[in-house]
Amino acid sequence: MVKVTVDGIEVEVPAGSNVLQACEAAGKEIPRFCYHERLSVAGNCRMCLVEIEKAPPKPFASCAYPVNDGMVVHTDSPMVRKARRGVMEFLLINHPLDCPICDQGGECDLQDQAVAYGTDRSRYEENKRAVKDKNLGPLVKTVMTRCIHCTRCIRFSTEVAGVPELGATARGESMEVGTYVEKALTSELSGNLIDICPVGALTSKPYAFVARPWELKKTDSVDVLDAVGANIRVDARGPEVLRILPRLNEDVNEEWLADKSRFSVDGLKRRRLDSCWVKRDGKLRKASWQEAFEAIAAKLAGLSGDRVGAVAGNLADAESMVALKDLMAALGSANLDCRQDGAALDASCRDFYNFNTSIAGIEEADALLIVGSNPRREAPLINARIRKRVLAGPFPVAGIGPEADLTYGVDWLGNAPAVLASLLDGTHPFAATLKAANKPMIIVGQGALARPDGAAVLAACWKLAAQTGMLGAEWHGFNVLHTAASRVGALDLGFVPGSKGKGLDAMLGGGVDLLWLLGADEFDTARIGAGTFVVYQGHHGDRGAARADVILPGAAYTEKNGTYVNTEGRVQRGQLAVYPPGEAREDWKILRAFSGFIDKPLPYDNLTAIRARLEQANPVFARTNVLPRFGCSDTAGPAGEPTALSGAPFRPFIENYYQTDPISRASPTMAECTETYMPTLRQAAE
Amino acid sequence: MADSTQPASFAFDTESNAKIPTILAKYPPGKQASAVLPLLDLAQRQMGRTTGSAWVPRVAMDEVARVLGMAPIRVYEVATFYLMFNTEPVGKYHLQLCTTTPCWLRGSDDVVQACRKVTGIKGWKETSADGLFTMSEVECVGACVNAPILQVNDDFYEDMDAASTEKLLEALKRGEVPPPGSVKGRQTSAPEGGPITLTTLTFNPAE
Amino acid sequence: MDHAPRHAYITGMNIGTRISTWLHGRVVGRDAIGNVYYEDKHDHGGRRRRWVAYAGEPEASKVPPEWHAWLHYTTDAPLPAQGRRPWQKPHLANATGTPAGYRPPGHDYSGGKRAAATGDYEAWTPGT
Amino acid sequence: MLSDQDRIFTNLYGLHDWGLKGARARGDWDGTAAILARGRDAIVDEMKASGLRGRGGAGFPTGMKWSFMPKTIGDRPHYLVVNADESEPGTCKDRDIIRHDPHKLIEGCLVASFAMGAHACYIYIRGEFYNEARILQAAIDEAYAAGLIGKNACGSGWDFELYLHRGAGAYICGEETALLESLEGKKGMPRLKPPFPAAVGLYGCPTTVNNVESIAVAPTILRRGAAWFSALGRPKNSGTKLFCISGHVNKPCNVEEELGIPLRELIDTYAGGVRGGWDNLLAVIPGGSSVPVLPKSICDTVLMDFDSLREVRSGLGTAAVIVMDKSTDIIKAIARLSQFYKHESCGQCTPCREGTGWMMRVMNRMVQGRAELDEIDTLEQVTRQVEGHTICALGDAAAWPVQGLIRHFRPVLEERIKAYKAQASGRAASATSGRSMPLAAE
Repeated sequence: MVKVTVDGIEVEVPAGSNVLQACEAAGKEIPRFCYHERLSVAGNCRMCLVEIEKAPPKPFASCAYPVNDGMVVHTDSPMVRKARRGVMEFLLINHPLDCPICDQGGECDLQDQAVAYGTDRSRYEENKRAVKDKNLGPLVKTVMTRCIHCTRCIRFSTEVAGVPELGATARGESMEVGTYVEKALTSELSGNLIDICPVGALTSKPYAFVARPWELKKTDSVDVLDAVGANIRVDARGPEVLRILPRLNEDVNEEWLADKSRFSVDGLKRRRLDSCWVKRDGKLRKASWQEAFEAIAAKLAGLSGDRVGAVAGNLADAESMVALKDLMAALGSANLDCRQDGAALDASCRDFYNFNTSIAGIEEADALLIVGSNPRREAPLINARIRKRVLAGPFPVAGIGPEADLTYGVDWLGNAPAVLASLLDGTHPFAATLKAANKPMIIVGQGALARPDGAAVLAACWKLAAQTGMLGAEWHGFNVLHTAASRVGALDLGFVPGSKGKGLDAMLGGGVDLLWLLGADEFDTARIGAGTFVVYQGHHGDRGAARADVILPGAAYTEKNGTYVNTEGRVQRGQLAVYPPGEAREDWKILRAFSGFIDKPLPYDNLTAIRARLEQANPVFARTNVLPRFGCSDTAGPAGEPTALSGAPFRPFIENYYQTDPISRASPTMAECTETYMPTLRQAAE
Repeated sequence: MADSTQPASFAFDTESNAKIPTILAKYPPGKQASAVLPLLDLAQRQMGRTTGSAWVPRVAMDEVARVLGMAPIRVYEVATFYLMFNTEPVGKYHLQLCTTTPCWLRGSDDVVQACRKVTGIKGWKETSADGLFTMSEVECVGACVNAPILQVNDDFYEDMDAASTEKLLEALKRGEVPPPGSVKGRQTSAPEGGPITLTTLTFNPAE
Repeated sequence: MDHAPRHAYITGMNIGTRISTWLHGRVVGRDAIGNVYYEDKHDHGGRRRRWVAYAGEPEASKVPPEWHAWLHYTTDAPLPAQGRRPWQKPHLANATGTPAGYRPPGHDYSGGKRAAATGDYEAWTPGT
Repeated sequence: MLSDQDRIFTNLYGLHDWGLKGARARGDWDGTAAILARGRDAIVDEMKASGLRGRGGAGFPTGMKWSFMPKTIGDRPHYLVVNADESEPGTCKDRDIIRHDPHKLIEGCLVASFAMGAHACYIYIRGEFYNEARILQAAIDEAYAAGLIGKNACGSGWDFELYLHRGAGAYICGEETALLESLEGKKGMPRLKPPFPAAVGLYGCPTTVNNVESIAVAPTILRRGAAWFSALGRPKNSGTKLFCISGHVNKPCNVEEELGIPLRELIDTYAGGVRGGWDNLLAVIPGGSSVPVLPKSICDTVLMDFDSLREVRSGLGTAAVIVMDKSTDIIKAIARLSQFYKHESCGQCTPCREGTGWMMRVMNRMVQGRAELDEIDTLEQVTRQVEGHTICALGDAAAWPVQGLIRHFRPVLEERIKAYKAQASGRAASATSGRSMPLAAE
């Protein structure tokens, strides 16, 4: 630790810190544009100038100056103030000052800092620079005249996103930031460019000219479009969600957000289910809640419990799933399933289906094997974490599965389960690498499990983990990477066939007479038996609704207070930001109302009560947001024969990153992304 | 960038390829990105040799990026940063006129006028109708005691004035390339009329 | 110039203004809707005060542009009423807040159906 | 006048053979192995004792710079990088060294590399010096062939590799860290300091960057002794220096002279005097474009060395003397330099990127006089806002010429503005004489 005095306040900061960090530790605000905690230091905006005693009598850029013991820093001396005013004046002379028509207005670093540190007028009489706008694809809008050349976007795309496509061409005043070749950025994290741009040069294209930040109601919530559980802020105006921004959570998403999670919001306004529908004479007709419940109750009458089944979808909250499970129990049914993709997930032990290392734990690991997964598409934020770890130092990464560009170097060992076998028997050289590592980890994707020999692959991976020292008292290196936000919660609640219960396959093809789909759209509905009465409860008119006999309109994730468990097993709560449209209601309330309608009332009437029920169902729901890190206490493996591997190659689990669920499929922005990026994604896969 | 002048493809030819290993050998292993300037220069010279217009099309930048294992944008950045890489086609004779203060004091304006008169070019970075000449304004080329300088491709013509400029360009039009150096016949950077220092020294090559 | 009656009955003047106008005012002219324009008849040095007595309710937007310019000392004399261009429409006072005020299409009082707005969502119907 | 025997660059004008044979005749490569045998510390101490100050512009003592390199070679190799990116307007001395005395430079590279524990040296030559680079490469090849460099250089047991790297047209690459960036294949954007190149330089290894002239004089100093070198010139400004005299003199030329020679003597003796006589002198830029201009009153007496010129708030820089006689439009001369700096700013940091353009535009108006009187003060403040706030010294270099102009030639600027105003109002009067109404805006 090093002692530094900032404006008379003595602080201790770790050696190797820069002066800016020391000033922040002392509670002094230092204006900055180019400096960003998660990017390399550029030191080019010159806004963070401070005065340092016993150094040459000139201001120093605090972001790039290392601290020394006994250093005395002044952040508010006349020299510093003068220097900042000067730099601010320079930044503004070629900045268009078009704040009234700029989307960044109100949340613009330049605006704020110009007020705080600038002068009230400009002495610049010449013509301002104008720069041609660049095309960065369907998500990021550019107004390059506003660019102040801080190069944050260049550093972000090169360092964090791992797609070195942005650069600054030409030099001096004519320097321009862009791709030079005018092509869309091939990153799933491009939306973050909008957040890190300190001015209005990079703004959101779909959100252009939609709203001002002060008009918006901000609600903290959790993203459900992948299983990472990124922390988000939902910005709404009136009944409408206008945008979604990331929220800081060092353990999950840091401060980034994947494009699908950020830009699918317009999907929340399309293809919405806003009233009940009941099929009469082979045709769906609008109905009241009463009529819809009557229709279901009529069908239920006389059905025995084992002829009723329920499937939980990928976006379902834990509250609605526990309510549905309880309802099914009340009806005498154990026919439950949440694994629409047929993945051979073993719900018997939490270790078998969690991302046990935790996302932040990736940074501690020192070797990685990826099996049947493309984290870049399945969980871009986890991929960014892996890339961060790769950049930090030696980190051998190997993959079994279809080759893909993951933005970092991966040693592709081959695309066959046989490679797994050779790792298990130690004949493959990478087995030695894993064994030699102190904290090795394995990531098993859904692509490895959603296949006939999935259980064998899972068991083989566990066995490999056990053999290579991944399962220790201090370190848990076995990870299942999910793609559905509801999946871990459903497994925690035991939303799998109970004793003598039927799984999804058994329920299809006439296995049950009444099938309750809770937002389940990700399986082939044609496999449902022709005579099966389908109740679809959900928020979007997608595959499930098209097959339904009764539709109950539910709430999307921004419209309800819901609990979600991410792939790590972290319990997080989303909050209601806007009310559901039309007749739609929060899902657990629909189930509670129906249970009352058929005189089998569920024993909870409010959110507190149903959350108490969740805790009762599984104690993990008692602890939200925090994730206690445990080692592995029991190395006994999941059911499945590790040697019963088939010869079939692994297949990519997600073909199109941009459209994986009812919300993103309804989103015009995601449709545009698909059109723009699918060719490149295809090429990358080939 | 959808410029019709951009060729569809570029590959280093045999002559260039022969030079690449020598260039790469100068830099430590893993630091082959250092060779980006020499390779872009090589590409530009190859274009000059094969098409008569020494410039670096985008496909050539991509090829350099491929050879050196760099991200293409890093090569685009470099190619646009350095002034000697022409990202647009140029004439056979690239007239680079220094107009910085030392040359300007010695009459570079006259040289510019003379070039305009002979070639018919009006603005900077323009190419004459016959495709022979492109005029560029360059900053100090580092031969100030022989100002003004007119650099034609790689060669410096020194101590220029309007008359000698016209004479030089006429010669170039005829396809003759006069020897570079002072057109006044000065001994390099010595004062006009011969050196007044270093006159007392004689050297006899040993053995 | 149009010489209006010296003391036209102006409803828009209160008693103080009326006395002040009688004491100091010289009528300069009146416009198409009957507003009367006055100028101080005494020279106090500097520019002379100018004011308007409204016909009917006092409402600043009733002043047409040609007199508005004069009233605000932009021109020395009111702009001529003759020689109007075909595109110059008759001046209308601001009708906001009155029954004649503009109402957007779809407003409850203008009876029409509301056009689609940004807060709307698109509901699903079977077969889409 | 310095005697020819005390001149180091004996083939400055290329009268003799630049090749190895000619160089040997002039005394190069004489006893190089013996010099190396003195050991690292002895060489560095000798250089320190000679008082040689860097010839690239900043005037930092060369011996001290060499001593900053780590004493032992760790797991990172050491590098010497020679800065031959000579682009400072007015300067053309390194060009003559490279094309006429390349072996002095090559020998210097060997000696300096040895003194710093570097086994490899890069010479970064500006791209425009194509023909010069060919000569230097030929000389390097000769030296390799003769075993003077390469494995066991000169039989000293020291392995030494020398590479030539051509730039591609960027003044900023003359800044040492920008040069290293460029050498690594990136844009020539200066690095943040600290860390300094001696700690983290080329490829992250300890590196020293020296000017061509600083390196090329080293072997001669070591051969003839520090005492000889430090006896020349003035205290703390010892030795000889190549001066480039350009502009309005009768016979522009390069010449090697002692530091501390009076400016007037330099111009009169070697360059044939100012055009039209000394009294026709208006101003001199004494050290390349980056240093402030000096009016005749100062030029009458000033001595040409680092400290004397600093005293008159200018600098020796690269000792490139740009002479301007009374016919010169001094505002335009400086405005052209502002254009130069605007053109050569790398664009990395804000004050330089935006400030150089601003200065150029105001200066261009000042040339015409199309400005207000108080804009002179504004311009001065802008230069102060650039100076000292940038990553590298280009911002300072862009500010100083303008500051020098305002300091010494403010009346000229004011006069120009007044004249323009008078002319403009005259134009306005004559243009509107036929009309009764004046136009609102002119």
